[in-house]
Amino acid sequence: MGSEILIDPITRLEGHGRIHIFLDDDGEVDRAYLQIPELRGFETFARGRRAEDMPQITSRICGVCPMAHHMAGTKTLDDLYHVDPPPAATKVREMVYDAFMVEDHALHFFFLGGPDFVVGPSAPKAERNVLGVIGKVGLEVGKEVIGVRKELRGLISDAAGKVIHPVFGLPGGISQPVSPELRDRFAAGAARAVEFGKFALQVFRDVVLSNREYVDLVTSEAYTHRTYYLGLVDERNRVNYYDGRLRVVDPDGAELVTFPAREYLDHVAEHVEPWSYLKFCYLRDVGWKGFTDGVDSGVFAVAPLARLNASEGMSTPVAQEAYEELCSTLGGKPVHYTLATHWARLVELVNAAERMAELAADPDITSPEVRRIPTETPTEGIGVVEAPRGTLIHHYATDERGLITQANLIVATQNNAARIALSVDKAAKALVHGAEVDEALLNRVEMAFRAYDPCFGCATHALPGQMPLIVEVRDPSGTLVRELRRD
Amino acid sequence: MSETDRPFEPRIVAFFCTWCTYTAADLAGISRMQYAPNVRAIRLMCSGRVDPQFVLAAFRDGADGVLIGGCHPGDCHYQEGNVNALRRFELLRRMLRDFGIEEGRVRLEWISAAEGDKVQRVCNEMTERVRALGPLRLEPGPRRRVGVGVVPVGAAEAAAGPAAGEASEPVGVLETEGREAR
Amino acid sequence: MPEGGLNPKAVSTDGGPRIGVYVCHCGLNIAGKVDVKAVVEFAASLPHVTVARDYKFMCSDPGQELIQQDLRDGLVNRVVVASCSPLMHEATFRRATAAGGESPSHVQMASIREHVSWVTADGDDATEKAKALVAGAVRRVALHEVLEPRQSPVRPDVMVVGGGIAGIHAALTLADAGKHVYLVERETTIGGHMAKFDKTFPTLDCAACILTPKMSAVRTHPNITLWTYSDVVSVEGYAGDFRVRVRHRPRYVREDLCTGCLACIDACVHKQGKFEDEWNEGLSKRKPIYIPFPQATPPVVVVDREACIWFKTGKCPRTCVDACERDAFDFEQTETFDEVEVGAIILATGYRTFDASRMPEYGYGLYPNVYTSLEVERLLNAAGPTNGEIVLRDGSRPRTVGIIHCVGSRDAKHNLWCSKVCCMYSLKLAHMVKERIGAEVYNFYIDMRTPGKGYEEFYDKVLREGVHMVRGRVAGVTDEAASPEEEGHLVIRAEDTLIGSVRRIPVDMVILAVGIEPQPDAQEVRRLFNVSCGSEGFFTERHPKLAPVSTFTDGIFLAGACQGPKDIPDSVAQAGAAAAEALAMIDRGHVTLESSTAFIDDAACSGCKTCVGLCPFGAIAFDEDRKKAAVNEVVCKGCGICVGACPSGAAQQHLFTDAQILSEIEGVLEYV
Amino acid sequence: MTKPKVAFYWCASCGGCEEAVVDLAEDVLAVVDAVDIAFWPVALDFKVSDVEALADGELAASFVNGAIRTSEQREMAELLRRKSAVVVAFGACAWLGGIPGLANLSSRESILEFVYRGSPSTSDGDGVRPQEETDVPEGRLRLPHFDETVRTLDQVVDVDYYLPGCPPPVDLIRSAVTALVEGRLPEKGSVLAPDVALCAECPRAQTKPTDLKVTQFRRPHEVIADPETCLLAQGLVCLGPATRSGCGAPCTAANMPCTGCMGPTSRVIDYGAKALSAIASLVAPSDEEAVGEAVDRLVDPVGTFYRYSLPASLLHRRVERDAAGSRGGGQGWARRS
Repeated sequence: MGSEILIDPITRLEGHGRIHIFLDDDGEVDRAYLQIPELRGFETFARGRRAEDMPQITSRICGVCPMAHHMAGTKTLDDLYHVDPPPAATKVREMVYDAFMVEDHALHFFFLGGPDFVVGPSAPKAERNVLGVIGKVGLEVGKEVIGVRKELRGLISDAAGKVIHPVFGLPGGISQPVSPELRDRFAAGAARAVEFGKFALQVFRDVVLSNREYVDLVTSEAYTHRTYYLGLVDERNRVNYYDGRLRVVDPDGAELVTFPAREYLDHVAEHVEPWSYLKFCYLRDVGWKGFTDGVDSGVFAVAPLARLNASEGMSTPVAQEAYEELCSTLGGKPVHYTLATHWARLVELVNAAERMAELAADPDITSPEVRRIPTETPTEGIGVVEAPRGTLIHHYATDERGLITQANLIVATQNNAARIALSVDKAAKALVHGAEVDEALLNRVEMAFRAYDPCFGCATHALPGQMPLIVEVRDPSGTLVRELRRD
Repeated sequence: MSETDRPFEPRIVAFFCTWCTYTAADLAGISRMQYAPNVRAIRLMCSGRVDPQFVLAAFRDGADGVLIGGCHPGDCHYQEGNVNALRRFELLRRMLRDFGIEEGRVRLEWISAAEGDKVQRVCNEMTERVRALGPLRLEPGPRRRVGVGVVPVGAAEAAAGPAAGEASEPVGVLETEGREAR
Repeated sequence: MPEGGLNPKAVSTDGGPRIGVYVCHCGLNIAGKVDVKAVVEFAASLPHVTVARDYKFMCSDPGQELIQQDLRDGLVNRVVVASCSPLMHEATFRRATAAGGESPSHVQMASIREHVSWVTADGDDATEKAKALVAGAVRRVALHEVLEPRQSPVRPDVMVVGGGIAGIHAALTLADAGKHVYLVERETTIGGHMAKFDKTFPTLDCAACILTPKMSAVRTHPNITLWTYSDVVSVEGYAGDFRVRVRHRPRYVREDLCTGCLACIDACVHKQGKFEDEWNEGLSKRKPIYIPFPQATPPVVVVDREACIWFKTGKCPRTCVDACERDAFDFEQTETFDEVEVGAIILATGYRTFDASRMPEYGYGLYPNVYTSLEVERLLNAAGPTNGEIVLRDGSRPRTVGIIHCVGSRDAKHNLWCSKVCCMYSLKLAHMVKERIGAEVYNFYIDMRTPGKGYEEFYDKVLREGVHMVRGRVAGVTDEAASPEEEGHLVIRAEDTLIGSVRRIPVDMVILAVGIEPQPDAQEVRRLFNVSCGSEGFFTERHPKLAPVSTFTDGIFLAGACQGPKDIPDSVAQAGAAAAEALAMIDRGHVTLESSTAFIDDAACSGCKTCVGLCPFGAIAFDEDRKKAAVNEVVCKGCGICVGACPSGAAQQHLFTDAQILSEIEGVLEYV
Repeated sequence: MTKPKVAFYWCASCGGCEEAVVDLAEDVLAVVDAVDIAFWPVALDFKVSDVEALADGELAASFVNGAIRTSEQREMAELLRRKSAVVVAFGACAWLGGIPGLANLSSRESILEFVYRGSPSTSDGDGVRPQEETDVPEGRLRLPHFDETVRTLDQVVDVDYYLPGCPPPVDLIRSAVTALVEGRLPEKGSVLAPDVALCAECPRAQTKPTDLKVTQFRRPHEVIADPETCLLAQGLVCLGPATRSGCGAPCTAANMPCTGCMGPTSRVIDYGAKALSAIASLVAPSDEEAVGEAVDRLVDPVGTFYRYSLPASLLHRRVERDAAGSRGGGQGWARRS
């Protein structure tokens, strides 16, 4: 058999992944596998817990997007207890959630994924991090990145109790109303976030779009897949992160189906491979045809770019403008260029900021009526939100005392898993030739999925951890011809 | 003792209040009532002193069962210490069940100072029940101690707390009949 | 230890623990079962153990000397004694250790007699268990803190509850010693059961002649405050400092004015008695205003509110009031209360007699001529309903009398115990009946129990007087005649175990020798004073032999039949003993406080208040300014309820800290 | 003077602890000034090889978050222990096992069974399961084994200090790092937080009656809690009395009960047992039946009282009673010889 390259792990993402590249005798990539080597089993130990604790327990699936799990869990409790929160509760939840989208997207663009572009895919790795970004765009900008996140996370803490692992979600509402004083601070924070979003878009234009090399990279075949796209949309088919119906478009942009989260089992299924703990989601309507794209394959994508593709636009002006610019620049919807996800992320950042401002201005937002006490016996509930990294579905069943008997979780990166695997294989095949593998090349392979901002911690509900990355290149006889450590 | 070289003998730790159950155990002795040697009684002033930590610590340290004995309701020397014991026990019992520990391994009994025979009966019953259940196979592992992190399993002097390490070697003076010989 | 996990006092003042283990043979009580040598060798191998010895009797002087010598030689600074129960000798070995110059709190006992050698069949098992208990004690004592015994002063006054012969004697003894005594009696007069008797066995001297002088002595004694028709409603505090609240029920006659002239009784609109006279066991009637008996103390009349026309209708000329020269009447009287502080309390609450109607086979309540012994005592009493005449309810004199012993006593269906006095008073009654009216007397007994000075002699005397003795339990009493000669008589059916046949004996009068029982409210009283009692209801003494008049609650002592059946001499003797114990405590001037009190690490207390409400004695105070809870170690009784509940481990208990108990747990499991 | 070298590393955790470090915000830059971060995979591309290259004990301190469930995690913990003068267990998972420690209530098998067969969205009913070794046409793929039981950091390596919280409060992180930089470290084994329970800093504490008795416990979704009154006094199970302070009581401030993420004080060896004892002591009824009914309302006691500390508890995990072995005498493994 041929030689192997093992990329283990991938850095600057939450969670834990491993790429296994097999070379044939000619040194060409035979196949690249993305393996997720961990598993946690939150669903299993959720059994027997008190349903009302699930928003706090599941938020521990991921400390980077705890609000997404907390909110999905809370919405699931509404459904479980058959109780509709008062309007103020729903609006506060969405406002807080938008604040979270902004700061999380900012984190990814400037700390995790962005450095690949802002600093450059070939830049020395010691610079490909937030400090490098600060070096490139200036300390003031760096301070603003940190400052905006700090302000927004402060607001989230005050409204939700804690920013990392919020506590305010309860079936039928939230634990406390928003005071007028806090509302004003949300309004101010939103205004600052909008400006920051505009600025971030400008950074992207200046640094990426004005750079021929980058644009070619973004639009190169190595990073392109023609798949289905899934996202949450409002009644006007605009992108929404907190609530709505799930819409699927095909590789040509035509609507395949739109359905409420309660019907997710009819449309989304998980495929198991023996070589990864991560399950691969696909569309039941189309079916599992293996790791391939195209209209006949049930493989689909979620997350920012997918949300834009699955929608018919943004709900706010500045974002809508940016959305149109993105579509026209990249040749119209659906946009199949994986790396464009970074751009889409900034479009969403502005959108969330604008939406946050709208809600902060809503007269209901400071109403003391933020709870309805459940009166019905809990049975089964399903809740959905758009996590920064894509569609997130919680599904619980309980006994009559409200103790969990079954829990099922489908998280963003699982939805993306099959497409990410495609990206890795394709990128490897396009970029790796023979045993001569260098740093930058490996980084470009990593970029193929870092763009998704994948959270394998979430995906496997696994215990994330960082592994040293080792590339061993062996000749067909299996003897080591070269070792590259990219710990 | 390693129980590989002998048939399983349950070890049961008992927490007896000094006024009723411990006194009843004395009465059982005075009355020469024979019962299973498997129960090792620890004397407390009141069953209300029993901290659920004690029960878990006993299991962690190798007990197969834990028995708590107090005065009958209304008879507590401290008015309602035994009621507090009951409140904790009822919740602890339920929690241990969720831990997969059989109900037969923990027991709360009201035994008055006059009921030496009940001490005999309860100790025998409990020993047989736990014998039937077999050894409590807790996953081995260290245990946390008061004020310090974890101490390796079986570090004897660890329990000596602050004095640990200053232990003087036992000189083991073994004089029969003490100094009378002199 | 980081962050004060353990009681800071846990380390002995002179460095690490050096533990001496002393294994007692207790003759053969322990050594006969436990391999003492093996236990000693095992003990010597335990951490911090510097000395391990065994000895025949550790509690003996030479045994204690062993310990003290090792302490003096500096070989040990902590002591483990493996012997009998700590309830037996812990105090002994604490004293010995203190005498050896070490803190008395540096002692721990392992009960390898009561808990091991006496209850374990197999010797090897016993030895193994003994090792485990010793290991637990060794692990624990290594952490014992230095505790200096704490003392609190003792108030000089004493309360005696119950005005029977025991209470009277105790009160007088203390008063004569110069202590002020509060004597509380719930009836309208003191005297108790003894005051109802005519004569006392075996000397046959008249009860009134020996009792009434003591009763009046009580009334006139400058050091005695006598509260009759009163009862204790609450007791707070602790040995040396009890606060007792006493309720006085209204007599509607002022005690300080009434002279006991009894003019009011004659003047009552009721011309003669109409209400059951409790004092005479219902054998006579009294008026709504009455005095139990002429020598009642105090000699103050009382108005029966239930019976008095004035109270019932508000319409009554109240001739009684007019008759009173002292204007002693006060129909507005209500309950009043006194609260007194005393150093010690003596319980002399007495007994009740067995309710004969619980044994219907004996026909009490069914046949008018079946009497209880107490009723007959009243009949015989010159001050009784018949002025000492033995007549049946129809006024006739019985020619044959049957006395049935052990009624309610030594009976699996009722009371298992022997009431101790029935045989003797039955003989007394037999003698007096024969003496007074020359009737034929049959005594039906199971065993004749006459231990005591002059008792057996009295039995002989009665036998010689020709009283018939039938040995056997009586099956029943009936009025159904089986033969002409039984007609018109009560027939006692009994198996005569001496001649081995069932006999039917016709009699005119049956006397049931009812046994002694605890007072019906013994349980309430026990809780009120926080003493314990056996399952039957008699108060439990601290030790049946070594502390017969003490209770488990310091400062509270027992006298008389409330502790168990007693005759008069025993009651008086015990009352004297109780008085002496109280005197000793008062004259010492202080009591040693509970050593195992709870304490709260102030720095560690979060002010969560979990402990405050849990304390049954209100010993934990919460400081609202500092937001901390603190234990009043004088009030604390050392149960440790608060410690078991304290969620952050800030509350601990001296000699029962978490660390000590956890170490003992590990000790009893670690090695064997 | 040369800046002290420090490392941040995550084992079995959610990444929240890393976020908490990032939340030092501007202070991140200050920290970067004060210390020399030798290793921080989540944010910086430094390498394990750099760590291996260090002399033993050259790292002034390693902050390790997350519990331990795989061999890789154990090896990293051991490596950092070797290279560090001081190892700090960072956060509830490293100290006590944390929420992932609740996995000790399930067997590894039951987890695999549900995820790859039982789950309603899993299509392949044919029981395909991830294998530790799989032969694919191109060669062989391996997956690491994951352990039956979640362990705390100090159950696998020696730990010098503990930072409590899920995640640790920013102030505590700051003062810990400062203490490290200034060399003002307390006694080994210390938890770097106040050693007093949460009530000390909860503004509601003063409204708690001194003689509180609860006749009926309530669950958070069953009652709209008064924003000022002690939550226990409202019948809610708040674990503040058993839990360390230092977090500033954000949960009770948000009108939700404390669930105990800050762990026990130094005087407690089993958080859950102590919390249980305190809560049970509030039960109002006295007779057996009524007490039973009252505590029956305290559903899921293990999940409630050991939410963050199951692996650190005296029992460590649920006792799995496989038919074989557990019954017969002989090889009991709780025994010591």
